[in-house]
Amino acid sequence: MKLELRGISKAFGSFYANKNIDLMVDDAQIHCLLGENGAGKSTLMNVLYGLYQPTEGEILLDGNPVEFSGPGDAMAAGIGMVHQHFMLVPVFTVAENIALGAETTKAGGVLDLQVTRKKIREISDRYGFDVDPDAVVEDLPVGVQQRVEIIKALVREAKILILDEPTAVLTPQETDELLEIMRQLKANGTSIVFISHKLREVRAVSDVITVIRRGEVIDSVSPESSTTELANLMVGRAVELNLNKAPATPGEAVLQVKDLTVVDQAGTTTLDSVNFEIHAGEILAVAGVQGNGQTELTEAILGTQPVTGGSVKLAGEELVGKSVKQVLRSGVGFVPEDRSVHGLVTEFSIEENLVLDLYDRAPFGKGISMNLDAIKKNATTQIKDFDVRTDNPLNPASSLSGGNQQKVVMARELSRDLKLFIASQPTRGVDVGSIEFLHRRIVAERDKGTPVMIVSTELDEVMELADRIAVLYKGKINGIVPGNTSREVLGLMMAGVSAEEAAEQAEFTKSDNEPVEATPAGERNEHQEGEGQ
Amino acid sequence: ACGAAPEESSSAGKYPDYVGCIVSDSGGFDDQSFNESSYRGLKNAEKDLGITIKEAESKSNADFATNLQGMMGASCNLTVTVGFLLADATADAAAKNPDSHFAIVDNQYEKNIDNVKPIIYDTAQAAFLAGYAAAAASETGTVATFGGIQIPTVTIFMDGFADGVAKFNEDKGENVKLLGWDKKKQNGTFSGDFEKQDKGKQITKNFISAGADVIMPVAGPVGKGAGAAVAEANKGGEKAKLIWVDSDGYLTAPDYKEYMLTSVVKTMDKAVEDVIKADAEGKFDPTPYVGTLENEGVALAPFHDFDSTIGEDTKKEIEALKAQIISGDLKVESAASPK
Amino acid sequence: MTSSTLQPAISVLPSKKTSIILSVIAVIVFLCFGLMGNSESAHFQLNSAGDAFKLPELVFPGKASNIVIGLLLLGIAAYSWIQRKKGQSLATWMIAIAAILFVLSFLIWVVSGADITTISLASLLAGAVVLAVPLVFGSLSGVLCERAGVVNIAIEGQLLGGAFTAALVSSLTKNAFLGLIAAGIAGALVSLVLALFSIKYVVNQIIVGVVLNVLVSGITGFLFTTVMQEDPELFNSPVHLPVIEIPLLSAIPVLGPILFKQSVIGYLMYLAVFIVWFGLFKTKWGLRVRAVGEHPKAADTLGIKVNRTRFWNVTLGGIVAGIGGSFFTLVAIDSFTKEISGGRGFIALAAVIFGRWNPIGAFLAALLFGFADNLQVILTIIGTPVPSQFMAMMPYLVTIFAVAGLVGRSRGPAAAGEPYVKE
Amino acid sequence: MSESKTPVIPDSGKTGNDLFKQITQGPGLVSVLGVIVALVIGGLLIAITDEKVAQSAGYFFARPTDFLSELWRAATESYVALFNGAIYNSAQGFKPFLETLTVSTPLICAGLGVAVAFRAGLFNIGAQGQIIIGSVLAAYVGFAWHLPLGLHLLLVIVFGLIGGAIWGGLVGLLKAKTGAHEVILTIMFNYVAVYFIDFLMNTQAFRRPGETNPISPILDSTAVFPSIPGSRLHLGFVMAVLLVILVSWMFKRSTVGFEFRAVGHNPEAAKTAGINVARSTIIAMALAGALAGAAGVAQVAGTEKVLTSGIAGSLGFDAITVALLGRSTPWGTFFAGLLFGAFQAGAVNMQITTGTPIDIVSVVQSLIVLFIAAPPLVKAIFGMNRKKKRSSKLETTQAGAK
Ligand SMILES: Nc1ncnc2c1ncn2[C@@H]1O[C@H](COP(=O)(O)OP(=O)(O)OP(=O)(O)O)[C@@H](O)[C@H]1O
Ligand SMILES: Nc1ncnc2c1ncn2[C@@H]1O[C@H](COP(=O)(O)OP(=O)(O)OP(=O)(O)O)[C@@H](O)[C@H]1O
Ligand SMILES: [Mg+2]
Ligand SMILES: [Mg+2]
Repeated sequence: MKLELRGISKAFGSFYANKNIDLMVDDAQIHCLLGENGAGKSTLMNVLYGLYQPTEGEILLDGNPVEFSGPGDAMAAGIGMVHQHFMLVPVFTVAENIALGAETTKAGGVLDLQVTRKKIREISDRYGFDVDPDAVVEDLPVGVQQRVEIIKALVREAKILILDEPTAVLTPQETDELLEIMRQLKANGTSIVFISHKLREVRAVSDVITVIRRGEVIDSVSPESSTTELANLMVGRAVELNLNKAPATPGEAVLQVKDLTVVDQAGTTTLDSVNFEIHAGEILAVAGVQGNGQTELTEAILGTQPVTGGSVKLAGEELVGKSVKQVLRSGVGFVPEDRSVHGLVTEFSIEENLVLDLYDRAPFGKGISMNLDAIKKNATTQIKDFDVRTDNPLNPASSLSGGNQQKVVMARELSRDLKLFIASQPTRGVDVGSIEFLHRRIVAERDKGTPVMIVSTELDEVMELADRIAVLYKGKINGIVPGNTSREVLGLMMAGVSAEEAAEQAEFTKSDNEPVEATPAGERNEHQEGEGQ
Repeated sequence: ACGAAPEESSSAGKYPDYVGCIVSDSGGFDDQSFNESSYRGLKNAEKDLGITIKEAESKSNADFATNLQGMMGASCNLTVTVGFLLADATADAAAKNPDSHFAIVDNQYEKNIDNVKPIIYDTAQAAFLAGYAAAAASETGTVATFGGIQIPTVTIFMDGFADGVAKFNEDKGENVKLLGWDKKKQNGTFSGDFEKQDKGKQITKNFISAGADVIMPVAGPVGKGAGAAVAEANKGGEKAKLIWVDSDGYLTAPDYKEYMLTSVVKTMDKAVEDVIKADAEGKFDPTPYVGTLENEGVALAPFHDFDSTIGEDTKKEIEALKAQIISGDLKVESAASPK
Repeated sequence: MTSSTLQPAISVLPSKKTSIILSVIAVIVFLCFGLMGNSESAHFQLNSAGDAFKLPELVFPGKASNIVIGLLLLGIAAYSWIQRKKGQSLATWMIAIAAILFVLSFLIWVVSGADITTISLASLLAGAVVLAVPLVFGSLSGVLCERAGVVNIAIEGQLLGGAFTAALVSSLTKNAFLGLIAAGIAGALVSLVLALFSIKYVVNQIIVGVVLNVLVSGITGFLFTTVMQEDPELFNSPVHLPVIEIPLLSAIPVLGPILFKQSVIGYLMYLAVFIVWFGLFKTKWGLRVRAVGEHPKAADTLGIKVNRTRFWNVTLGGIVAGIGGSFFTLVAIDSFTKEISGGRGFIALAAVIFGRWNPIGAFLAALLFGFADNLQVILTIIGTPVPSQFMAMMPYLVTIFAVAGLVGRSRGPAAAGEPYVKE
Repeated sequence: MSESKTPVIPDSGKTGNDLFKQITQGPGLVSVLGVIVALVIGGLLIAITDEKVAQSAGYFFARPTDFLSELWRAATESYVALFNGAIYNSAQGFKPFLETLTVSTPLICAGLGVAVAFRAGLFNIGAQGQIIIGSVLAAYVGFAWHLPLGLHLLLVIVFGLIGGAIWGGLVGLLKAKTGAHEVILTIMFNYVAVYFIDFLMNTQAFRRPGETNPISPILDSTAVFPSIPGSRLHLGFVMAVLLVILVSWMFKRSTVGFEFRAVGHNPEAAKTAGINVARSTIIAMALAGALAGAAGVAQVAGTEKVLTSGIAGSLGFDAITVALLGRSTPWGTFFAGLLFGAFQAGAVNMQITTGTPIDIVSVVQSLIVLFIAAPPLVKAIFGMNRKKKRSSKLETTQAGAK
């Protein structure tokens, strides 16, 4: 189906999130929207999906103007949307989630999930999804949940599919699979609007790229444009994509993790005798498909995850058995993977969030009283330092965009003297401009001599930052390799292949199994020196 | 909405300038118990003597003093307060307003206060007769009683009732059982409050299924629950009877009159009216009024519908017991009796 | 956590809590109820008046039976420790049996030690159900509202409003069924205020609920004094709903009176529990309601009208609770008095949570409460040495024990309490 | 709490217990208008049930002015009486206002208890039980021990606070250790406290010598708050004000308050930031209990001077409304407590002089809370909503997020 947006504007109060936007999506086209955090991409899509009413402008489908009073209308017109934040009911099964809103019933309104299950299997077979209709959604990995979202749209026979940042939480493998699915859908005649901050995949899959800045369309360009061009268009200034970090100068091993084992309440071993060290002044990146123990690893070090066995020594001091507060006090900076759940109290002011784990320490707290002036002063400095975009430090953190929220967490954790810095998914959902900034701060911390541990499912990020890379697979370390190891080797290792075998296989298959087109990251790796091991 | 407009008129009674006031305890004036009876006394005085009345219902203990203070502002000649909970507040108000008169129902001070007349009852005397009657009327050989909350004004009924049953057993060599109250241990069955009528109903059903056929609830409105259970049992073919307390239930709880064996009456309405009358006539006297069988302050109500089913012998025995109690030959004692 | 991608490599031992509780219970039964127990026998009558056939009285010699039960429980406890060593947890039915054995031995212990050593099991259970009726309706209202994402603290007000209106209308019309219908409407009116303020005006749902209770209590109290008390004959003499006996079936001992000898409201209760359960978990309607309560935004993106769904569910909840309230004045008692619901709405609220927001769970929780409450009464009747005030605490202590000891953390509908505001 | 860590990205940081956020901030004018609407509805209720109004309605066509004037009279008379009883009357001057302060003292204390728990994400329905246990301990110290002036009152206060703290803290402990829901626990603990005090009042230790009724001895004169001569206003009011200041300080500038609020809004983030959530829950509930216990102290050492089983009245439940009306802020609670205190003090006078049943006060009080909490409704009633429909909606959702 052909989609046309004409002169769409959307105002929130006096603020225009979209200004006079024109957009044409052709039949069987993958049309990508690029833009900074807060540029107005999601807003535009929500307008298209009937969740928001446009302040001005019109929507045409195959040349006919349409008006949606709600998502129901949009769905009926053949539009499907996979939201940035999944719209799945966690406690429902896959079949229930997919049936919801378009249920087939027997007499008397009694649910007939059989029909839904059949449809799910049909679609799964067609696109090679592996989805169990009776699995409970909250037990599923993110990638599978995403497929459930796509099935949801397909079951409703969407001719136009909106994918809002679908890859932000996916692993590289999952991302590749998704891109493949998108191509298949396109081949079947579905039009796709695709939103992503990851230029590599945008270039790999789109037919047309439209760049949005501050609510306005800046340009439509072809996927042949270079990443730098795209980034500059988005941000409106020249962006330095290559980090060009200096080689690490590792000192002594400061963090020593020995035989760390975690067994969760259900009896599953999520971390199995993990051993590694991080030296002063080096970045160890932990790579792996989500759900292989990364979360448990960081939380076990922090102390929010009970440890079954093993030891974690920081500068010779045992951390296992200590309270979270003691761990933080012994000099650990911790950026959790989900900022809005674990990193921030979104109802608190930015000011308060900037001292969320420092409130009881000098100069902010003394005994049970707090020094509000010190907190205010701290906020002013940090906001300036980290370029947090806000007009008032007393605004609630919820008023910040994702990228700026991340900056707040990062600023807080880097604002004190650290003996160890741990950051999980430090740039998830963050636009290129902010990624650049945050990466520089992480490297700066390394250069101060702090051991740094980065957990990321983003291979680009891992390769960008790491001096050494540890790959987690099913709760075990499947090898620790130098920072310049190639994507292919890492990908294989993440799938459980040992480091040596992976290196061989990668060499062997490199030419005929390219997942996506060659990347600038690959080029960059070449001029990075290998360290460690 | 049509009719003639009334002529402006002011009704003139005997004592239009006399202001009689009442402050309830937290039970309120519709507690089917002493607040209600006392209030009725005041209402009667309004009707019979033409006095002006003012009332203040307390929602909780915190209101007592405030209410009394309010009454002082309303220039009451005599203020009736109901229940021991108001004792301190009443004494306090009496001390601060030596020219006003007070009457307090169901409370006795250790030392009499010059402008407060306590109205108290030796309820156990009448309850004793009820216990005897219940034991005599029981066909199953089991009778029962339960209270609302374990407080003396409640347990005094239960004590008297227990003694009456015991007396019957002793005199007749029978073994009528009493459920719901153990006088010696001062422990038994209570509904826990004066609100949950359905709980009272359930308690009574349990009594009936444990074999009791005469039940005396001492629980204010919760007694109605007992009435409902007894009515239901009778409709189901059982023969259960009820003994009402405070007022003659045959008249005040007519829903259950056909099951009303008798009632243990405390004539608070009369006492209150009498005190007001005396005061209006300028004959206030602070000596405690103790309602007894002798002065008919407490009494066993008529058997009404059951009159014919109670044997003449039994009636005679009850009369005799009453006489003995009045003469002092028979002492009915309860930990809760007035000193 | 996406641990489902991982195979359990080592399995950890199940929690010790169950085994410890079982062991403690077993020891108490064996030592305190058994060895140190009373040697009198405990008699349990199974028959009530009107039963079709007579069942013999169950007689348990106090000491001996409890020693046996104690040994059985010790066995179960030991087995649970063995199972735990093997890394397996005890089957739920074994825990259920242990619980039943414990209750039985407790009953034998108190009854054999009381002044009267006979109790009627039939009336114990029948009474438990009767005491539970308003609780069940109240908790169903809670379930209906909370499943749709609206916290309903106003159950007490709905019950009270239903009781008052039923009494008034039944008195005025001399028709109990009109009273029943009016009670439903009254409950719905209370709900309407809850819905209006919490859904349309986005006022905190807990505030509205708490305040509604006060409001209904005030209005009914005010009207009781100013209207009903003025002429009780006219305004407060409700005609009752008849008790309908199903021939033959109602004569089955123990079960008959509970299941087949009920007022319309009693039958409605069983029906309502089933319908709400079936509706919520088996129908399209229920799927949508639960989606709205768990993730309103997701439901919205699928074209489900979130606030409309909430609105109707809250209203429906009000109707259910209103009918439950009419039980007070149309079945249990012969007239309305102030505060006749006596805090039962709050117990119902507890039953909602205790029953994990499931209609059947809430029903069982309400029954447990009714059981404990009625047992408490019966034990005071047969004469226990425990002071009456402590006996009265029993249902509440049982609930605390059950919730803290057995149930623990419970997860309600994720969006309950959160208004849904659409841009 | 690993089970709640699902891979589904939670929508905008769902915090189910975040009560405070939703408590909206109505501007002054709208609040005043809300009170007026509530008073008008209450007035109508009074008027239509008034006997004379009904009578005059009976001959409405014969003399309609009667009906209208009676209607007006019935409604206003009651409120004038209310005002006379709560604030000022010509006979006593502002003495009634002192009574208002007296009545509001325990309401403020208990309201603070509810508010503190709210801010820590806990719904404390248990103020009733906490007041009871607090007053039991306070009263016992007050009548059974005989100590010098100053020390005695101090110990009465301390024990009252401890009593409440134990009762609240137990709930916190059970919740922290077993995960049981505090709503169930507090409801059940209320009942247990009620029967417990019933039991105590039947024991020799708590009963006045020579008295068969369940009423305690009068507290020693060294154990009660000094009061202003000629009124019931006692020093407990100052205690209440101090507690308001203390709680206010705690939330604004203390680490404990910071922890409570963090846990209240987002326990997961609090845990990650090193805050001991279990400990915070226990302390918050204990503190909430202690504040409710202070209400118990105000009762036994302030106005009542004896212990009876009805000592808590309905304070514990009124406290919830007070805290909610005060938007769970300390000073908000203070003023809400004063408002409710005025209503309760005035209600007495209204009842006595006009015979209006006291229940009308709870009707008006609850209507006020409803209307103040829903500014858009009040605006709609007064036609203030002309075009800014959307912004009013935002106002309600966002205002609390401070
Ligand atoms: N409901 C709303 N009310 C007011 N402003 C809003 C609302 N939703 C979005 N905005 C504003 O609109 C702008 C566009 O937001 P939008 O979510 O469309 O950004 P985006 O391009 O999707 O960003 P991201 O890359 O972070 O997903 C932002 O500045 C945001 O602050
Ligand atoms: N009701 C609202 N009022 C004001 N701003 C809003 C509102 N809802 C969303 N926003 C803003 O819209 C922007 C985009 O919101 P969105 O939910 O897409 O988060 P995001 O920026 O993509 O963050 P993340 O990547 O963490 O999800 C943010 O700046 C957010 O602050
Ligand atoms: Mg977006
Ligand atoms: Mg984003």
